[in-house]
Parts: sequence; C-alpha cells; structure tokens
Amino acid sequence: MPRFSNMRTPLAKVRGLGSAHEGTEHFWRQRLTAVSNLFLTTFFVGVLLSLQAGTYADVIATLSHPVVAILLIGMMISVTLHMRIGMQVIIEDYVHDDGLRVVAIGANTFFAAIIAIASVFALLKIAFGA
Amino acid sequence: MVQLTLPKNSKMVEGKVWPKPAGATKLKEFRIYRWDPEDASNPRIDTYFVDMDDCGPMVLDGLIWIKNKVDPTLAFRRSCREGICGSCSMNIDGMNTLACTKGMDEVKGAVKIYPLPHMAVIKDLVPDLTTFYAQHRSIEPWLHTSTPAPETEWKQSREDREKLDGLYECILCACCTTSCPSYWWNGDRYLGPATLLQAYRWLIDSRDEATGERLDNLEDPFRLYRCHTIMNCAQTCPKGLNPAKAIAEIKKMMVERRF
Amino acid sequence: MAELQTKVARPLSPHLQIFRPLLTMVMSIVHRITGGALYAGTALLAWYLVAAASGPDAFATASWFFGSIIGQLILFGYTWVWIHHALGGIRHFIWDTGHGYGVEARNWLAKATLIGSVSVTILVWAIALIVR
Amino acid sequence: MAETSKTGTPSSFTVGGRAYTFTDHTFDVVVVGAGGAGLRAVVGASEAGLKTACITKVFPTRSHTVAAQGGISAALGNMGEDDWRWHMYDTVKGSDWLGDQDAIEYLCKNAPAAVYELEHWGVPFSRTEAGKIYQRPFGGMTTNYGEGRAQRTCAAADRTGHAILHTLYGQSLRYSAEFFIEYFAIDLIMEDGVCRGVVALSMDDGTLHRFRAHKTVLATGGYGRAYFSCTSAHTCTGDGNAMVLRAGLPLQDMEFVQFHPTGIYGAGCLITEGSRGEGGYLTNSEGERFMERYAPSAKDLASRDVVSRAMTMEIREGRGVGKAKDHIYLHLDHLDPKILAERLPGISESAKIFAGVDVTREPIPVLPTVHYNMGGIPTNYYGEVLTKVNGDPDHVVPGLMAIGEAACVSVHGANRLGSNSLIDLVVFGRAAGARCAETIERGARQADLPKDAGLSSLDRLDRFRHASGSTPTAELRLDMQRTMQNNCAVFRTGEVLEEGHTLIHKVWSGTDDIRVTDRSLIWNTDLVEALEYDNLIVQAVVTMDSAVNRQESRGAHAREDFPDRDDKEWMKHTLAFVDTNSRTVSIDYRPVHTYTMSNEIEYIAPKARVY
Repeated sequence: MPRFSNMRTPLAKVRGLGSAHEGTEHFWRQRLTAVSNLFLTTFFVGVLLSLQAGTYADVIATLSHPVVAILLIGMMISVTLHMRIGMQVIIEDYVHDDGLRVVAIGANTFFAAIIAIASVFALLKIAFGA
Repeated sequence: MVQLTLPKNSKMVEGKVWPKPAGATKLKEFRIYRWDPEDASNPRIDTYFVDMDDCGPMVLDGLIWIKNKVDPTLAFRRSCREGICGSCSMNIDGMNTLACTKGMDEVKGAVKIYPLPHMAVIKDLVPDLTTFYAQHRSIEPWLHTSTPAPETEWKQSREDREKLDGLYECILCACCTTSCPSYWWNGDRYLGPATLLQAYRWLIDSRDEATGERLDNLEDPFRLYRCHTIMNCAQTCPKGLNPAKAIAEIKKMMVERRF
Repeated sequence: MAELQTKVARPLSPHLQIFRPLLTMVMSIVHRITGGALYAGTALLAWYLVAAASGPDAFATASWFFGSIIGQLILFGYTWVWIHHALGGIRHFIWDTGHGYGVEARNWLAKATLIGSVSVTILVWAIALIVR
Repeated sequence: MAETSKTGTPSSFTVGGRAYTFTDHTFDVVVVGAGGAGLRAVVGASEAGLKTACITKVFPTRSHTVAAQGGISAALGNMGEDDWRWHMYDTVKGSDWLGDQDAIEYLCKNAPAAVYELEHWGVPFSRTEAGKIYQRPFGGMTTNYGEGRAQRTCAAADRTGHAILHTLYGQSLRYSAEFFIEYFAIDLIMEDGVCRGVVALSMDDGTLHRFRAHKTVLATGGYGRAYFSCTSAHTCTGDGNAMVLRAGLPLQDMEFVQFHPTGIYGAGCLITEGSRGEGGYLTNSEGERFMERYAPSAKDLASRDVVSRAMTMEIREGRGVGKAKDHIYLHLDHLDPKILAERLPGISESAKIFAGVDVTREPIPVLPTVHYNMGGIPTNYYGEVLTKVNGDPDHVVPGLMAIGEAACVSVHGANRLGSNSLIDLVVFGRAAGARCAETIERGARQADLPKDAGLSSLDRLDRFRHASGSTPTAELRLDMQRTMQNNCAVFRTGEVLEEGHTLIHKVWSGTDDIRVTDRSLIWNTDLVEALEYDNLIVQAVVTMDSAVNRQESRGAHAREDFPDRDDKEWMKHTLAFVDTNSRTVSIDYRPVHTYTMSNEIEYIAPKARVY
C-alpha cells in the first residue's frame, strides 16, 4: 500500500519521512541474543534430556539448582528478546496498514513479555522452593 | 497485509498463438507477457515461434526478430545489445537478466519472458522504473567533498581504488532489486539491493568526505534493514556483482561505528 | 517524469508466480517459518515451566501431554525446527562478517544447513532414546 | 484550436482528423540527449542557475557513452612527459588536416581541466602507484610531435565511458535540472531562422510536449545504425542530425564514417583499442603481424582508419581467417592474465559472451565495424550551430547549439583518434554550458511561440502513426543498412558510390510505402522505430552523396579511384542540405579553419600522413 498519494513527486515518496536513524540497535541485539540463545538453549536441551525419565522431584531438584536456574532464567530473557525482535521484523515486512502494524507490534511485545514473566516467575518459584 | 497473489487486473490469461514462420526447420518457442495500456483487458501470454536459422543467438535477437518479422507491436526496451546499458532487463526463464547477454540455447524448452517482477507495467515488457530511479537518486550518488579540490586529481591508492571493483560496474538494470522479495513487499520504503550497492560504492570511496552522513541517512529499519540476505540479488545479477555482500558491509560499518 | 495519464490502471507484473525458486531463497523462507514456529512454541515451554512450579498434579498433566504420541511428534518437530533455526543463525553470522557470499559458498551453506539440521535432530533423539 | 497555452500559442491542433494537445514548458536551456555531452551541458547550465531541462529517449545511464571502453585522452603527463601541444599535433594529423585547428587547440588545452573535474566528481579512474590517474597508450597518440609513444588515455579499467556517464548522471542530480526521461524529440521549433525549442513525445503516457527555450542544445549522438554492422547501440539513430536537416540547416563532413578495427566478428560489439594499447596485436591467416608492414613505427597502434584499411586489405587479398576467410584475429593471449583481469575485464567478458572466446587462451575474431561519425552539425567551439548564409560560412543559428558526436566542431576532421571522443564530449559539453551561462539572462521572458509551433511535428507524427503502406519499417531499415554497408564502407570507388547513390535514394523514396502496425501512443516502439528510420535515411543519403562528391582520399574516406589526399581542391568541409519535400540533396562547402585559437601554438601545416 503506497504511503503517499500519487500526486507527490517520486523523490518525495522515496525520501518519505526521512531516516529513523535507528535499526542498528535492533540488528545488534538480535545478533547478541542469537549467540546467547545458541548456548543457553543447547544447555536447556541437555537438561531436558537428562530429565526425561525423571520424577517430579528430580525435575524440581534440578531446576532449583542455582546454576541451572540462573542459566534458564537467562535463556528465557534472551529467547523472548530475540523472538520479539524477530516477530517485529516479520510484522514490518508483511503488515502494511499503519494502524494494524502498530497494534500487531504492540501485541507482539505483550506476548513476549507474558512468556518471559510467566517462565521467569515459575523458575524463581521453583528455585526458591515454594 | 502483504498480497502474495496478483491483483485481479494483473492475472494473466492465455493469449494468441502466432503462426510459425514458413519453411523454418529450427524453431524456438517464445512465450511472452503482453499488456496493452489502451485496452482494459488483463495481461496475456502470447506464443511466438522464432526461426533460429534466421536470427542471432541471444534472447534479445529473438525479440527483435519477432518485432521485425511477426508482430511490430511488441514493446520492450533495448539499446547497447552488449550488456552495458542495462535497458533490456527482464525476467527470462524465471530469472531476471539482460536479454542481450542471455543465449537462447541456455533456455531449455520455451523461452518464457515477463517484465521485471512486481512492478507496474507500462506496456508489454516495459515496467515503470520511476521509483527505482528516485531511490538511486535519494542516496546522493556523487562524490561529497568539503576540502577544497586539488589542482590535479584527488590521490587514491591502488588498494583504495580496488575497493570500488565489484561495485562501480553496476548498470542500474534493476534485475537485483526486482528479484528481491523484501523489495516486492516493501519497495516503497526499502531501498533495495541496487541502490544499497551504489550507496556502499560511495561509502567506501576513499575520496568521499560524507561517510558519516551517508550512514546516518541509511540507518533505518526500512531503508537498509529490510535486507534479510535472501540472496536472489546476487544470484540474478547479470554482471556477476554481489549486492548482498555490499549490504552486509554497510551493516558492518553501522555496527563498527558504535564501538 | 510526468504523472500517469492513462485511464487504465497499470497491472502488477508477476513475481512469486514466475520467479525461479532458488535454494537460498527457499532457505530464507524456511528460516523465517522455523522462527515463527519457535515463537509459538515458547508458549508450550512456558506452560511446562509454570506446570512444574504449580505442583505435581499440573506437572503430571504436562508430562502426560509431552509423553503422548502427539506430544512426542510435536517435540520431535520442535527439535528439528530449533536446530534448523540455530544452524540458519550460524549461517547468518558467517554472512554478517562479510563471508560466504560467493555462488558456491552460499549454496554450500544452504545445503549444509539442511543436511546438518536433519542429522543433528536424529542424533539428539538417538541420544534421548539411549539415555531413556 | 480553442485552447491557448501559456506560451500564447494554440495548444490543440487537429491533424488527419485527430485531435492532439500540447503540454507546454518553458526553460532557459533545453538539452536534447543525456549522454556524456548532454549531461555535461546540463550540469554546466543548471549549476549556473539556468532553468534547465534534459529531454532523453532513454534513461541517462543507458546512453551510448556508457559503452565507451578504453579511455579519455588528456595530456596530464601522469605516465611520462606530455604536453597539450603534442596532443594537438596528434589530433590534427589524425584528422588528416581536415580538423579546425582553433577548435582542436581549445579541445586539447582544456582537456586536463575537464578530466580533473570528472575525477573530482567521483569517476573511479584506475590508478598509478603514486595514486594518480592511470593512462594507457592509444592509437595515434605520440610525444614530441610524432617521435615517441604517449600514454595519454585516462582509463577506468575498460569501462571508462560507463564510469564517466554514471558519474555525470549523479552530478547532474545535484542541481535542479529537470529530466524528461523516455521523451522522444520529434523536431525543432524554428521561427525565421531562429530555434525556439523542440517538440517531444512522452512515451510513458503518449502525451505531446512543446519545450520553449532560449537555447536548445542537441546532444543526440551519432547515427551508426544507418549501417548494418556497427558497434553503436540500437538507439544511435542521430535524431538531432535529422532534425537539423529538416530545419533546412546543413550537416558537415558526413562522408567521414569511422570503422573501428576491432568489432567482434558477427555480433559487432566493441573490443577497445585499449586492448592494443595494453599490448594486443592483430594477425592474418598466416599468423603474420601484418600491421608491421602498413605502419612500421606505430604498428597496431596506428590511427583507426589506417588499421581498418590494412585489415580490409588483408581480407581482400585472401589472408582473412575463419571459414570464409573474412575476418582477422586479435591476440591478447600472450598478456599476463592478471593484467587482463585488472585492465581489460569488460572485454574479456564480452569476448566470452559474444565470441565464445577465452581471451587468455585464444585470439578474438574481429572485423572493422562502423563506430563513429566524424560528421554532424557544424558548430564553433562554443557549441553554437553554424550554417552558411549569403556566403558567410560561419553564420550562427540563434538559439541552437550542438555538442558531442552529433556535432562537427570539427576536432576530428576526417578521422577521429581513439579516446578523443570522450574528451570531446566533456570539453564541449562544458563549453556549451558555459556559453549558455554567458549569453542567457536567467529567466528572461521569451516571446510567444509562432501560431503554428509544432504543427509540422504533429503532421509528421500522425503520418507515421497511421502509415498503412506495404513495407514494414524493419524492411526499409534493412535495405538502407545493407546499402550503406555494401556501398559506403571502408573501400570506396566512384562506381560503388554511384550505385549506392541510386540505391539509397530508391530506399528513401520507398519511405512513402512504409507500414506502421501499432496505432497507439503509449510506448509505441513501432512508431518510434519508424520515426528513427525516417531520421536515419536522410543521414544515410547525405552520407552517400557527400562521399560520391568528395573526389580524394582523406582519413576515413578512402577512394580507390582517388587514392591521394588533394589539399588544393579538397581542404574544405562538405556541407549537405536536404530538401525533404523533393527528396534532393545539395552540397556546399566551408573552409577549414587554418588558424589556431591563440598564440600559444602555430598552425600545423599539412604534410604526408605516415604512422
């Protein structure tokens, strides 16, 4: 959907609202979280593999171990940050209606936040042994 | 939302099958996108048969043969016929390329020809490139200097000059830009591979004194960061250039200047 | 250039319909789709953690689901999705450094990602079965 | 004719029962053509604050300047001692003394500044170790008035034209010049011998436009496509030359058509002279480096007319290569592949694509191919168009200028030296811009256009648009091209030319039977090709008739029946006028300027031309 009416000159359309002077922060954070995801999710899969035959008590015991808890909390923060940026890029690519795009990007943030808060809370609760 | 299918007025229908040339033994079938602006109907695919014994070896030769001998109304751009002017860019056999350097024998079966993808069509194989040119213009494609110019040339080392190789050869044919899905969906805001390659050509010219301002103007989620390294640009460039790599270098410069 | 004077709206030239599906383009689409799947899948991950935090009953329900055939299939698929996206990420790292852009390099990387993701997935599940 | 436009002239006309409406524009300067010369003039005029328009039938970077390969000459002295006077001597000798020496002095003296300017705008020239512009040897370029071999041709690998054109286009975007892209110029608007502007068709939407201007600058290039085999682009149809002829003005020295020695056999694509500058050489079927016989000192780097004639001679004497023994080999296979990759990457690619040859292993099959038109619109060195009125051979046509290959300044005379065309473009493009800045009062009011301004253009357009004869444009064009190729090529005799004269006039009268199939106006390339053919055929005719007329051999015009240069009789420019109604050509002459521009160099007197 063209952002500007057809009566504008081509250059006016292309210049648009100018440069946002941002995007590198996003790009860089995406890469940083990708690196941490790579290590942390691998660790998490290892944990899952070790726990697949375990009882509830085994699971709680493992997850409440400080090293495991810290790494998994880190993973959840890193993963949700990464996926929020990733989904925002997808929304920017495909949702062209200005209003709808703002709403979708907002919803994306909420979803990532809910996942992050729920998981981190659960991990803390297990770790502190409620 | 993004529209992955063609709008109603753009859907293609089967067109005319033109008669085979009399007495020809070696025929090549051409299936060509046609659209007449003075007619309200949808685009159609016309079928032609080219006499290979009476025609040069390139796809452009085939098109000219058709225009001269069969159907003079067929419209396409062409000029230098040696791959340097960038006029005859079109989609041939599924890839964007120059008709003048694409051999007919490189195409198996019928030669299918469409205008450059996801562009407004003016007529037949002629797309509207106005936005593309405006985008190129928007990066200010000239040398920016503030230091008073020397009486002779600006000095440039051979190493610095070598950095322009693989960039300055761009012929603005728009093959890469119109092969990029990211440009298809966001061509009004994303500058596209050709323009970004040109931007990088000026960014790394050792004589240019506006690198910072140039980077500032590119740092934008849409202008630059719509590039998702899909690589169609590099695959399709008829001059063998690599816009994807140039864009990666720009992103690197963006990150490097923060540290 | 003058603004459009024609009465008839110009058609849009065909794009996805006619462009040759190149390996690198397909891999880019797959990277995006796997990312989307991982995105949705984090809800399952959060459910698993919250269930564990909620107590044995909730955890038992979750464990039952993941142990079921459907659950196992989802986990298997998710493993591939995760590995594929991770390897795709590594491919992007290589590109971010300005390497791997040549014709051979980029096609090799695409194939390596695909072959790698399938074999690592099988490897992970083999380990899982052995450990179990 | 109810509507009256802002130019005070009716803007709607009915022609052939069909209504046409003009959109009117008023500019200080209108440049027609966006190649090297046109863009340089656009930059100059717009930089000076003049309201400038550029009308071009192709997007600027598609103009044929883009295909220039080897380089641009200027006595910078980056690769050894050099002097603009030596450059001038070479150019005069190259021109076979037909060039106007005041203009040649202007060209050579201003060349270094023009090249530095290009460099300052960003042209990616190849470099020396010291970081200066790299210069290579080229045909006919010597030091110390013919003694040594000069390295004078500034190069950006073998894509110099491309590098320059793209840079000029970028530069032209800096100022507020307005581009009218894919506008096909139809005819000049003339009023009492004054040029008032130009009429053009917008291909994009089929609208018609009248451009009114203080100065109309024609930078429309050459007409290589009048020939069957040429290095020129399909768009090189000399539209400006034809507009000038139709305006009753003359073209000068049209018999001088340069054949480039090394067009790829078959395809006609150019292989730069720079390839010989870098050490390439020609061989015949006996493997002999035959140029040593024809030009003992310059050898393969003799001037183009000499090399082309030598090659043709070898082929005629049965020493051509290939199945039909009809071409020659160009060897680069002895050169270091690294040098080839660095300095000649473009032609390596072209040879691969168009001849299937790997230049590091095999020779390239080549043939002399039509390349450049020394002739064109007569101008002075300011770029102002001249005609002969009441015996005054230097009468300036007010409001009209011409530059580049379209113009005949004349700095190339009877034969142009390689790399002198790019410098011609920028030096005289610059001169034209400066002349506009000097002579035009910014935004000064322009008189109303004549009441019927553009009507004749509409007539012509409508006639072709609805032409319903029985010969398609392509057929007429082919007849013309074959005739020119067969009867007006490297070797010319009175007999062949007379036959050509009859044949080409026959093709010309055949134009009445032309058939155009597409009746639309939007991007109607059938119509545009017909208009281009109509432009080409008048130029072909004056080329042939001027060639018949000139009974001597000079530069590119070599006649077997008059093998020698005849300075007594023929040291003069040919002027050819055309009456398009009666389809007749009349010939007149202008004296060659046998004086220089300043006291810095004396007139270089004619002598035998040996390389």
